[in-house]
Amino acid sequence: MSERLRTSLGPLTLANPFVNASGTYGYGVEYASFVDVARLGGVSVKGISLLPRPGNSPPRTCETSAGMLNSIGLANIGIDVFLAETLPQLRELGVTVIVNTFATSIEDFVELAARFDNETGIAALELNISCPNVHAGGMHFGVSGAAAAEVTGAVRAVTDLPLMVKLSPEAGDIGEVARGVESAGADMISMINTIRGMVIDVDRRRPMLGQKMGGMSGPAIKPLGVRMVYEVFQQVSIPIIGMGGIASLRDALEYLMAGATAVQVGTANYSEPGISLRLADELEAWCSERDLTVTDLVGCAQGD
Amino acid sequence: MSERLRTSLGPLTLANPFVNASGTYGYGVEYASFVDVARLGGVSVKGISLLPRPGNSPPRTCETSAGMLNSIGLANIGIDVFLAETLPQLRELGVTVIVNTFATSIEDFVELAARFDNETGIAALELNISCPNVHAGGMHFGVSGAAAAEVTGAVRAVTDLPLMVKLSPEAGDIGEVARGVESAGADMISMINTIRGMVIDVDRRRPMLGQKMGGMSGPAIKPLGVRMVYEVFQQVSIPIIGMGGIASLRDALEYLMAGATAVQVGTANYSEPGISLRLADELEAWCSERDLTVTDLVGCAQGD
Amino acid sequence: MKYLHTRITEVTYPARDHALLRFAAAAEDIPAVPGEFVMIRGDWGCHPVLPRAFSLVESGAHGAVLVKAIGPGTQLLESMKVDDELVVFGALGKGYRIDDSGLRPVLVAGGVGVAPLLFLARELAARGQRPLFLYGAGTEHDLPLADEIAEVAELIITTEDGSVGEQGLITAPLQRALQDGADSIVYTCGPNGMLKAVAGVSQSHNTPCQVALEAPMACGMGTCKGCAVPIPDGSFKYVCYDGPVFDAEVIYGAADE
Amino acid sequence: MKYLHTRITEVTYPARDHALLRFAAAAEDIPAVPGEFVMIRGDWGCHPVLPRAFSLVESGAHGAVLVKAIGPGTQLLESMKVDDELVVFGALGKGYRIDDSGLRPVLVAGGVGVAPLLFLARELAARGQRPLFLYGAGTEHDLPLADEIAEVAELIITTEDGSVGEQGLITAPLQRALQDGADSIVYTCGPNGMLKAVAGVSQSHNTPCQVALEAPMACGMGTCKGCAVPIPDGSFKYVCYDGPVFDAEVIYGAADE
Ligand SMILES: Cc1cc2nc3c(=O)[nH]c(=O)nc-3n(C[C@H](O)[C@H](O)[C@H](O)COP(=O)(O)OP(=O)(O)OC[C@H]3O[C@@H](n4cnc5c(N)ncnc54)[C@H](O)[C@@H]3O)c2cc1C
Ligand SMILES: Cc1cc2nc3c(=O)[nH]c(=O)nc-3n(C[C@H](O)[C@H](O)[C@H](O)COP(=O)(O)OP(=O)(O)OC[C@H]3O[C@@H](n4cnc5c(N)ncnc54)[C@H](O)[C@@H]3O)c2cc1C
Ligand SMILES: Cc1cc2nc3c(=O)[nH]c(=O)nc-3n(C[C@H](O)[C@H](O)[C@H](O)COP(=O)(O)O)c2cc1C
Ligand SMILES: Cc1cc2nc3c(=O)[nH]c(=O)nc-3n(C[C@H](O)[C@H](O)[C@H](O)COP(=O)(O)O)c2cc1C
Ligand code: FES
Ligand code: FES
Repeated sequence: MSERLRTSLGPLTLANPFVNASGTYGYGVEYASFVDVARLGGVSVKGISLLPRPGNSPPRTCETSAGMLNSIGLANIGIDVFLAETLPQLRELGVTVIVNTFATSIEDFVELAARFDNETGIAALELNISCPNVHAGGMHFGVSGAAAAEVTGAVRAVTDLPLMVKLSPEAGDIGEVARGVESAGADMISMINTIRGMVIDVDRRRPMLGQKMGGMSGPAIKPLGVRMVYEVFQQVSIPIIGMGGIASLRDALEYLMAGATAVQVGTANYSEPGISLRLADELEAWCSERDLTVTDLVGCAQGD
Repeated sequence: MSERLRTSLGPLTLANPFVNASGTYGYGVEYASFVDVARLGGVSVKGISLLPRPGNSPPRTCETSAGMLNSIGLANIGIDVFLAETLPQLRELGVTVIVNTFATSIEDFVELAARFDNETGIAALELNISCPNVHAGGMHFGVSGAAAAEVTGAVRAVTDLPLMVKLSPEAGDIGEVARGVESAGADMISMINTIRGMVIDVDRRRPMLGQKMGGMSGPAIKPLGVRMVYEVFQQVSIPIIGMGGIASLRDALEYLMAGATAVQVGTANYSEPGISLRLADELEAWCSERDLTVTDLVGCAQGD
Repeated sequence: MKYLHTRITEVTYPARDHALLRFAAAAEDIPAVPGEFVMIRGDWGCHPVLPRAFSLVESGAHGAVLVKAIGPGTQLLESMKVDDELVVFGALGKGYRIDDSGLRPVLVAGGVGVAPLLFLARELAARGQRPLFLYGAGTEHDLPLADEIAEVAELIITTEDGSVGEQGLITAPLQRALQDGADSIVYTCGPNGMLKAVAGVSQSHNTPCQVALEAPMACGMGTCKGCAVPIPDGSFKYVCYDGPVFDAEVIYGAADE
Repeated sequence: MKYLHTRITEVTYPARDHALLRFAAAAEDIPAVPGEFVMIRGDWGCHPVLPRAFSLVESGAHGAVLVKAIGPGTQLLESMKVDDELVVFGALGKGYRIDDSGLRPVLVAGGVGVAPLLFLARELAARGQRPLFLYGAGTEHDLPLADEIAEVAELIITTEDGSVGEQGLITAPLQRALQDGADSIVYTCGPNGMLKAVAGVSQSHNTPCQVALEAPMACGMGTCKGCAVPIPDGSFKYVCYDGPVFDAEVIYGAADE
């Protein structure tokens, strides 16, 4: 891949703009036998918490029109196993590692960040703030600018890693949340996380998922993600990593043109685990036909 | 249609639970030559304002994965022409008329409601509160419980018509908005309105719609609507009319089982203008096979 | 206006990426005049959600439409087979108002704009006229139904690459035709840029011109207010029920010279 | 594990609503043992978004899967034709661990559960064994591949409506078979209720039993954590990589009598 695809997100530079999204690519290592994972722009690993988590009661996934719901419940191996076993493998493979992490209290977020800060081989930290804040009545950190800024600021104080905060589309005013995390020291924003939905099994007359609700992802939510990236681009000056429903070059271009400096690919990995590399190659061809770089595209649909 | 399908929404009783959604069925009269519009549960007419409105600059619609965006801009004939010309035709046809109405100030909402209150042949008033409140900095009435309650209460004071308030999925906390309109005197809630999205034309490098953003509707948003109806059902005791992506009997059943007492069908009318009557017949058959009434279904997926 | 659940009775491929779909109309026919259109959808599940607009190429006991595959909806239609289910809603809109005062008909088609104009040419032939038919395309593969046109009209073809007919744009033979002095009327359908150019040439020869427009549509019958086109006075016309056929001045304004 | 862009090379319809799809494997074969599966998707656009899991009926130079049309994904697959594109990802999971200590193999299939068990029966036949194959269905139309089974196994069929074979559930002949004293091992695949019943009967005869489970899957390879099944100790197993084949005790617990 050429210089054309290189994209710079403040303290983080990626060889190409395609990162695989957290929760949809495991820890990346599982794919190494048949995908050249080092060539990916990056891999955002499955969200990591202080303790391992077994996840929610099944069923945990179901399909919706042009999308899916998941209620995995952030099942993960926990930070100890991740640092001891997985991170060394990722370093070995040469993967650009974005560590996605989550907690239900600010103290836990801080503890996680402080521990990751001591490690080598982490390109950036991505805070998933779409979790209920157990110390603040269960409202999730991602719905208000103040709560999001508080957790961002606390983490910023303990790490020099490039810091990415992942926004939820369920915020009443996503621009306000974006401004909040920027002012608290985030280096970049990733967006959007899933939006909660429900499917009812009309034969059983009960919600399809064990947890009743699940996060919606896939092509169905793409217009929402593109709109929000377009809006947030006008309100912050830190770079944005756009995601939600990307499954083709055209989808990725929409996000870049709306204002994203890089993108993440989630659900589409399930049908094609190598899709990000294919899209990177397609983007390379598209750009060189037009003699453009990725940087030229960022936000180019904003003009009128 | 039999008694099984009859559904009661407080002061409003419908012969069957299928109402055609505002903005997707014109004023209803246009379909009378080939759909038996009197047999519909009801027709929610295109949103009516004090003055006629020409609408937004085109293009005004585009497709998304399993959905569409529209930025019609609430083009409508205005209340004078509606009352003078359209309402008499609807009365003549025997349509159960739900008058959808919108304004950008509380005074205008009140004036509209007061004028509709004097008319015969209106089964219910539906307030579309997803419009920017020009007197409150452009934030739309539907995003906060307080703003929604204020406009509901003001309208309630001037009309005895059954009052339905239509909620926006863009509220940060839709339950709070629902509780607000209930406490302010709404007789029922309809939900969900569209959620704003964007599609970018990557060849022109500009948003596809003339207004850039548009409201997303169709099957893509169904899981969002079902989830929100399920949530709101637990928080209010007034009846809910569910909508968003209904295109089959199964979709309608999902909404009823989640907690809706009736449903509205929007986007699906474009591919089949008689779909609501077909679904009513299918529901009749489904219920009689199981010896159930519509009322038995309402909220039946809420258990445990 | 009818809403038909029907089936495809015949499919032919008059040019690369084009299919001509014929479907059974109801017991009574779909009555239509040239320029009227139908909204069509297959049994596609949830995507795309909207039906698609197509000009009728013929009406009566069978309807026929010409489909050019350019996006998801037209690709699905182009790949349909005999006996596949089709939902057809129409005929819709206002077609060409056929002149009966003796003007010479000049039909100007670009691309799939040929569909309503072949219908019109046949209608004129049935009335004993042999219209002049100017047919422009990018290249030789984009000229579906040219043979059918030649049966009922005097056909002049232009292609941008010169692979068939004259090289250049369709406005060149139009200029010549309108210069020859005969009192004419122009009926046209094609891409927006071409329509505007054809209207301009017609206007400069004081020749009446009717244009058939396209716009993204949802309902096709005037209720969604989606298919707006701005007109010179700042208001909107709706393609699906004010049109799709308009007098050119309505859309582009009166001559300003 | 391979990710193949391939094409359908043969389609047959072994029973109503069932299709047997055969596809070209890569230059090297897809190696697989019975019980392993593949994730499959056609060129479907945006819906459904996820691939679907299917047990391999055979592996090698060609792969084959049996598809029963029950929802959107399987309907699309069931209607595919020779030469259609197929994306195949596999082989995945852990298959049956074939006993080589001389136990008599008893295979118990319900519905499409026949797919991995036909593969297994052929594998056993290749090793010179002729297994007992108990095959249960609702009615005569739901017994795909029964003839193929009869070639390599001793086949007993039950249908709930008695239209073919014995009337009743498959557990009846299973009871009889395990009562006859021979030391057996049970391999089963089918609906959840049936698996549990088969495991129960096996356990009551102290017969080892391997069950192949189903669960909704997204990734098929252990990364999404979607396909969890709860096990008696309160933790989860993942069907796609701990299974799909499990020793029955792992899922249902050890005998409590
Ligand atoms: C009155 C009327 C009559 C008509 N008659 C005919 C006829 O007779 N024959 C005929 O073939 N057509 C006709 N049309 C046009 C026809 O309706 C359209 O071609 C059709 O609706 C296209 O649908 P689609 O799903 O294939 O493409 P759409 O998805 O609607 O896309 C149309 C175009 O937009 C592009 N596009 C889609 N998404 C994006 C994106 N994100 N960025 C950039 N570009 C994008 C596509 O590539 C394509 O070029 C008529 C239209 C009207 C209004
Ligand atoms: C390891 C493994 C191996 C398998 N092997 C085979 C095999 O060899 N052959 C085979 O045919 N299958 C096999 N399956 C099952 C197969 O994967 C499923 O049948 C398939 O995924 C179904 O996909 P679908 O899109 O057709 O149906 P889905 O949409 O996934 O639906 C499945 C069922 O749910 C119902 N449903 C959908 N939406 C709703 C709703 N809103 N309310 C109520 N019900 C609803 C559908 O009607 C259908 O009955 C296997 C599964 C696994 C995990
Ligand atoms: C099964 C699944 C698990 C996910 N787990 C996480 C997670 O652990 N942390 C996180 O930040 N996002 C998680 N996500 C959200 C994705 O990273 C992404 O934001 C979302 O799916 C939208 O992108 P997509 O439409 O391309 O999938 C998960 C998504 C899916 C589908
Ligand atoms: C073209 C269009 C116009 C609409 N106009 C209105 C309107 O005037 N007032 C209103 O309350 N909702 C309006 N809506 C929203 C619908 O009534 C409905 O809430 C929404 O489309 C979701 O339902 P659906 O997915 O079935 O279409 C409009 C929707 C569409 C697609
Ligand atoms: S397409 Fe709906 S008004 Fe014209
Ligand atoms: S299907 Fe993803 S972990 Fe099993």
